[in-house]
Amino acid sequence: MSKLSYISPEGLRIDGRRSNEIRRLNMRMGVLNRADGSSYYEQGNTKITVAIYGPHESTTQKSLFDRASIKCEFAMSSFSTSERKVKSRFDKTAYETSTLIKQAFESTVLTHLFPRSQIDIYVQVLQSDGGLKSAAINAVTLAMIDAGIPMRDYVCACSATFIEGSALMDLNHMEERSGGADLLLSIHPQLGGVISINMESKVPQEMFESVLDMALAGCKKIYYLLQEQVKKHSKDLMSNQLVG
Amino acid sequence: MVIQSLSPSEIYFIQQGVENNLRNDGRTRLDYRPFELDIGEISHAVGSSRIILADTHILVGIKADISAPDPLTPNKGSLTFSVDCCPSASPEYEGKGADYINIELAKQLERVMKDSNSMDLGGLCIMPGKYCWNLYIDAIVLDSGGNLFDALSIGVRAALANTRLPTIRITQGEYSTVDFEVSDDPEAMQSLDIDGVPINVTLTTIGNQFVVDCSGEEEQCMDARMTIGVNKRGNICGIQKGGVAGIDAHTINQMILAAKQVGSEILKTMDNVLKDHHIATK
Amino acid sequence: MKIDFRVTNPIATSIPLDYKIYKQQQEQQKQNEQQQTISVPVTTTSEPIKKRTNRSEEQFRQIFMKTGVVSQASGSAYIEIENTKVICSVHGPRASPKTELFESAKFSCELKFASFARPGERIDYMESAKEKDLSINLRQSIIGAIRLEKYPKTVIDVYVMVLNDDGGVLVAAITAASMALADAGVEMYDMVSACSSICIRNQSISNGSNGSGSGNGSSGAAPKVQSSILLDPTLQEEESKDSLGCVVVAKMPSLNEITQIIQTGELSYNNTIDGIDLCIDGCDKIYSIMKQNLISSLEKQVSKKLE
Amino acid sequence: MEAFQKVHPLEFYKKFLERSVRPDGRGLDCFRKINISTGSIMTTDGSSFVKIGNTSVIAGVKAEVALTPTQSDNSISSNNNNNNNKMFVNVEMGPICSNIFSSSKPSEKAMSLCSQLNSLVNRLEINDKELYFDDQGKYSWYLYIDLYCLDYNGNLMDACVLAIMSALKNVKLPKGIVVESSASEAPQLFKDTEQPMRSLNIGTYLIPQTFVLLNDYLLTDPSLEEEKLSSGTISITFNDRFEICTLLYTGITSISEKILEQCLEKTKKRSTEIINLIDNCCTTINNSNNNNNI
Amino acid sequence: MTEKTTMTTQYLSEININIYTPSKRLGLMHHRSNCNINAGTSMQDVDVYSNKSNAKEEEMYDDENDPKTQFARNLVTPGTTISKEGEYLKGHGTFHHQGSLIASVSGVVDKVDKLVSVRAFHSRYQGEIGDIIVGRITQVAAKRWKVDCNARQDYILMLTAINLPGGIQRRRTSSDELQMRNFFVENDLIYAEVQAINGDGSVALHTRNQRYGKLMNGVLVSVPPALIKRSKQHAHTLDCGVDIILGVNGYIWIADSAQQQAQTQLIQRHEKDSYDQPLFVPPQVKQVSRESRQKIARVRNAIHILHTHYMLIHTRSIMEIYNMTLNMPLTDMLTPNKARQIITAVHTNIQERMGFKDDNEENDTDMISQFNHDTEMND
Repeated sequence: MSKLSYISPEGLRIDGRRSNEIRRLNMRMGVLNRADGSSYYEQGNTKITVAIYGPHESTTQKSLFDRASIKCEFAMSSFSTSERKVKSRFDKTAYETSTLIKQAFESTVLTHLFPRSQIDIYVQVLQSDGGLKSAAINAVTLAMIDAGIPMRDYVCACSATFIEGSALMDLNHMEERSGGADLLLSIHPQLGGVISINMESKVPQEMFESVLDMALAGCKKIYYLLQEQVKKHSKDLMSNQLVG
Repeated sequence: MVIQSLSPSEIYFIQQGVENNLRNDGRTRLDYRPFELDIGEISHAVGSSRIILADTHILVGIKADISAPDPLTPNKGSLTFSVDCCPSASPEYEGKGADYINIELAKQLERVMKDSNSMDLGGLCIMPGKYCWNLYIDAIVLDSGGNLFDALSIGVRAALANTRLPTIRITQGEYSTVDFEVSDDPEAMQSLDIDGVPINVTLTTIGNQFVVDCSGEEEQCMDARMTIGVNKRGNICGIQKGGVAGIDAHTINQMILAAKQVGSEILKTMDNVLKDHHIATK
Repeated sequence: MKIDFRVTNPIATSIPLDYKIYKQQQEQQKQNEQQQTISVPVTTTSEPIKKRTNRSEEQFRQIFMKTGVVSQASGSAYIEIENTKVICSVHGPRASPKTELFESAKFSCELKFASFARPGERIDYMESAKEKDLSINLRQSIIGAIRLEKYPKTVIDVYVMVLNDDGGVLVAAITAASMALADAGVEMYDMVSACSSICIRNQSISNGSNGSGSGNGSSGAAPKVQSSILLDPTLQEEESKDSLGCVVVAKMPSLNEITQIIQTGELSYNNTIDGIDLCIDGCDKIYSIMKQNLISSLEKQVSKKLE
Repeated sequence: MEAFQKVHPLEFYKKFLERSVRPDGRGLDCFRKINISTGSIMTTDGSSFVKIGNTSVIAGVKAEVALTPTQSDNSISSNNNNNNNKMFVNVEMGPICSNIFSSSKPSEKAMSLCSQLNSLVNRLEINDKELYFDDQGKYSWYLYIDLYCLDYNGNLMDACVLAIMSALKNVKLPKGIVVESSASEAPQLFKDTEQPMRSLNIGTYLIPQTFVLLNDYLLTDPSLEEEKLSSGTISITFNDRFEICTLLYTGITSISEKILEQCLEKTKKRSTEIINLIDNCCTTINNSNNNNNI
Repeated sequence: MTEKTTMTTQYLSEININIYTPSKRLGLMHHRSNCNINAGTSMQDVDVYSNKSNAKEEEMYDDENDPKTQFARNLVTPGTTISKEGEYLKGHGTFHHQGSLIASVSGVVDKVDKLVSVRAFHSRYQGEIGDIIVGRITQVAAKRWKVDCNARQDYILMLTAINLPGGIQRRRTSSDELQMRNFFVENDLIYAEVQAINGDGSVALHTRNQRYGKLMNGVLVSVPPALIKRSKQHAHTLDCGVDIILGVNGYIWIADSAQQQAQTQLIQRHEKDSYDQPLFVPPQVKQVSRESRQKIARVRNAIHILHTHYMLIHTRSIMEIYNMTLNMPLTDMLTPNKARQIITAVHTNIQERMGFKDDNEENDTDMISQFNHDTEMND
């Protein structure tokens, strides 16, 4: 591939964003009728819908006697990527993302309140333009809140990388394929705890600090937007009752 | 909530309701629930549509690529259908659960849309024998509230209406190689003629009456189901019966007549909606 | 993943075409050589329908049936409709591996084509969508006739193998399956007989454009095409370009209930209804043949036991 | 009587074997009724249906054309030597023939049988000229032999070998025409349907025979029950010059040469009978022969 | 059979199909969605947020007296700390973390002197002793039935907790255990009360009362439990002649009152004398006339409209919509924009009534005052 410069001299990226900006977010809650909680999450061109069933009677035997068990399934629709490839739900990347989501929410949801019950999370990717893992985690957070499942705090995730000497936030597909260091950070914004850090490629020590800070700032920004959306959604719900 | 399974008395109540032509939600036997249709929502796809029929929520995306045509039909493009009931529709579709339903839905669509040569596949051919368009029509069932067959076919027809294929110019290169350029300016887009594309009308027998567009709970007390493809010219483009019970010959003729009637009604209303969408998105 | 032990040929092989047809196409191409700028490679175009020599439009092909052909199966049947040969074996109500209680038996069907079954290139082994679709339709047609609640917590498996496909595969499979179930002694409301019919556009009237003729957008008006309805089509008739549409009907004759209707292709309302009526009385005829065969097979088995 | 057979099958059999007779009335050395019919499948170039007692197998041969591998390819091709594997055998034992097989995973019996038959089929001395598509031999025929077991009641090996022999005898190959069209496109291959079809003459006959050891009695042509109770199976295939093509022994107990000698003798004795069996089934060669004695 | 032919041909003519643009716009297509802040080209990012990246606990900037802000102050989302010191008691939807009380669900904060709890909008039902609920039997286990009540896990109905037919009181023998199936079978609907909540969170129900038991010949509608207001009486007979049971767990049962009375009398007569034979309900008792079916359908659609617009469901709100749509054909209530018109009309009615303040509501509080905490608690 010809040496595509990821950052133009004035500091703008390929899609016109500056290095510390996230893609446009567009979210809705309560999209599906039959699910207990559902959300539609759009970050740039990555579009995801999440449905949550639960906590309900656990069907399989692996129900835990003292807390709820969380099951997650991640599926990509065949028209999600540019070239059409039928991806079954059982390939490696799908499993990897679903376990990541499962672990993130096992530490967040107050599962001890529902012994011997089960929470099912179903993530469906409608269109993918990079940043799938972080978008999925944010979408599941919204769906959990819509389902009224008690949680310690939001789970906000953001990806960051280090290309051509500067740290960039919230990567799209092309930046992800650029081969730079790809870091995914998910945190509890208010309690301040870090839930998971995934970094695949090697990065010098000092660079790591700046990439981490960029990811942290990204998560905070996303948290602010998520909260904004939840408040707006709650106000809509209550508006009928309030105005009376 | 797990798929509602009904108690015998509820099933009896619904059957009585269908008997004197007043269903639980007030509809008569041949009434369709109001549904919402939106087209052109997925930017990656050449054509897409979204249909919400009460609780059923389906998203259809069409992608296209160019390849050598099937040697048996050198001057025709190809259509491939695939349906994916994702578990968000109901926990039952998790893991392998949805395989049979997906195949049945996809095969029914193929039988109605493809075998009845409703689409002029010749239009999809760029150069007979050498290059033609292959359309991959993928549907996702996000939420299932009964009557998947009809909603799917309406969604696919709307998505086909919304399809815009870049025009291709063929230039005769030297020593008989052929090169062609893809022009992607939005104006010179080639759209498909969906006039002949049929839609499904599913009639379900409950007791000894038959109903159209049955909801999730009515499907629980279904004896038999007949899905009939109808196109604008009033021809029958594909019939498939489902469900356990049998149907006697006389009812079948009536069902086909009713399907023709309801089908043409839906097609008429659908085409005006597509026209305004077309004007809106111009 | 299925480990594929099959012995495969590294060199890609293909089927030689018929020289006679090739010669005719060469002459035809020479006449209209001028307009044709890009040469169209010679392909196997399906020839128009040959008039039926041995039987009239409403007549069946010659049918041969035999039950009890597979000793290991609890019930089996072999059926030959002229050149369509199908063998079916039923592994009767047997314990189901799954433990949870279900009051009625689970019924599963599987249909497979032998790799030499169809003309043309050998089908390599793979679970094709066509086979799955036929299995679903087969199960749909038969399940209505079996008294499933008589066999709680059991599984009834029907396996059908198509040895030679010359049209009407689903019809042969349904008839063979219901004969095999009867042979296995499974309680049934009635045997299911099936029949197929096809609607052909008569050559003389058709205005040459394939597809549904001239009906352009005039909703409701059937295309002005003279068509006739043939019973029990062969593969050549089914796949010819003159065929407008095909109807398969499966029926329980004594209860007069239709358990399955499949119609493909684009037919006007009257053609569809005529096709269905033709199939319905076709089913009754086949039903009587099935009964005779079943009785004669049972007699043979009883007499063999007495010796 | 059935109860005793079900509860103690081995003693039940011992009682019979002492009087050198089998429960179904056959002697130790006599065979089940064999009948072979050919040409029943229209869409194949050659087919056969073999029924030994209750075991029945159907074989179909499809011939396809491709470039003849030149000498250079020949050297690297795998061990089987003559007519550099132009014939490919596949065996399918689906749930049709008995409930012990499932449609998903192929059974080991089918796999072992498939490899044995593949090596066996290359023992037939069919010289390359027979399989030439056109006169210069630039293209040649490749035969795909597919065997489907329709009823598994023991002694499948014999049934398969007989099925292959009769199917190959029934093969009809048309005369080939190669049309060299314009330089760029590959030459097109046609079959000349006017000229009569020529059949394949096969160098030798394969005479299969399977024995079973049941507590030191030697039984020929075992049924499924006998196979299950046996402690070892011996299967031998001769060609018509009594050279041994394959000799297989699988079993838990070891066997002495004496028993092997016995088996070889018995097979020799019976070979003439099998040869004319294969011949007379193929002499009634007429395409419309679809006798239905399945 | 002839009756059927006339039926179908007669109304084939007036089939009306109506298609709308979706009310819940997903806005998948980027630039056309109208809900984002500044409409720009799809790739241009919303940078209005970037400079607020260090938003601390931001203040509510609305003015004080507008009821919306007064309510908005109570709105919390998971993770927001409700009180720093720790003198409050932890109720539902909250948890302690390093001494401060933090909300775990997004909803409205209810402070009752020391007890703080947060009520979520959508959430599964949490059983409390004495709650009247409608449930569906999912499984017949040893000496108990498992009942699905839209709750976190299936509730348990013990064999000992039901009335034996004929009202006799005796210990349950093993023969009762064998005939459990002729009391309740899978998928049966029952009307029961929460008896006890055990230590491990599982909840026991009981039907030890003449009114409770199996529900037959009616329609079930399920709504989020938060929409059902907890009140003393849950089984009502609406003045339009329809019986309705507002289960606290969100399952609502609708049936025709005349038919239900005839049915209960028949069951009582059966209980008295022939309680050993199985109960047989003759068809004419099961019969529901067409008019009552229309009433039931109208009530069902009214509840559906209240549910989609997330309004509290109780007898008065249902009857409000019922009377308003009397002249409207039933199918119109299903169409989204007609439903919106009905809701706005309902709002204007309440507005006027609120303005006069003349009505002396019976103990059933009207919708607005319901939100100041003191009245709701003493319900």
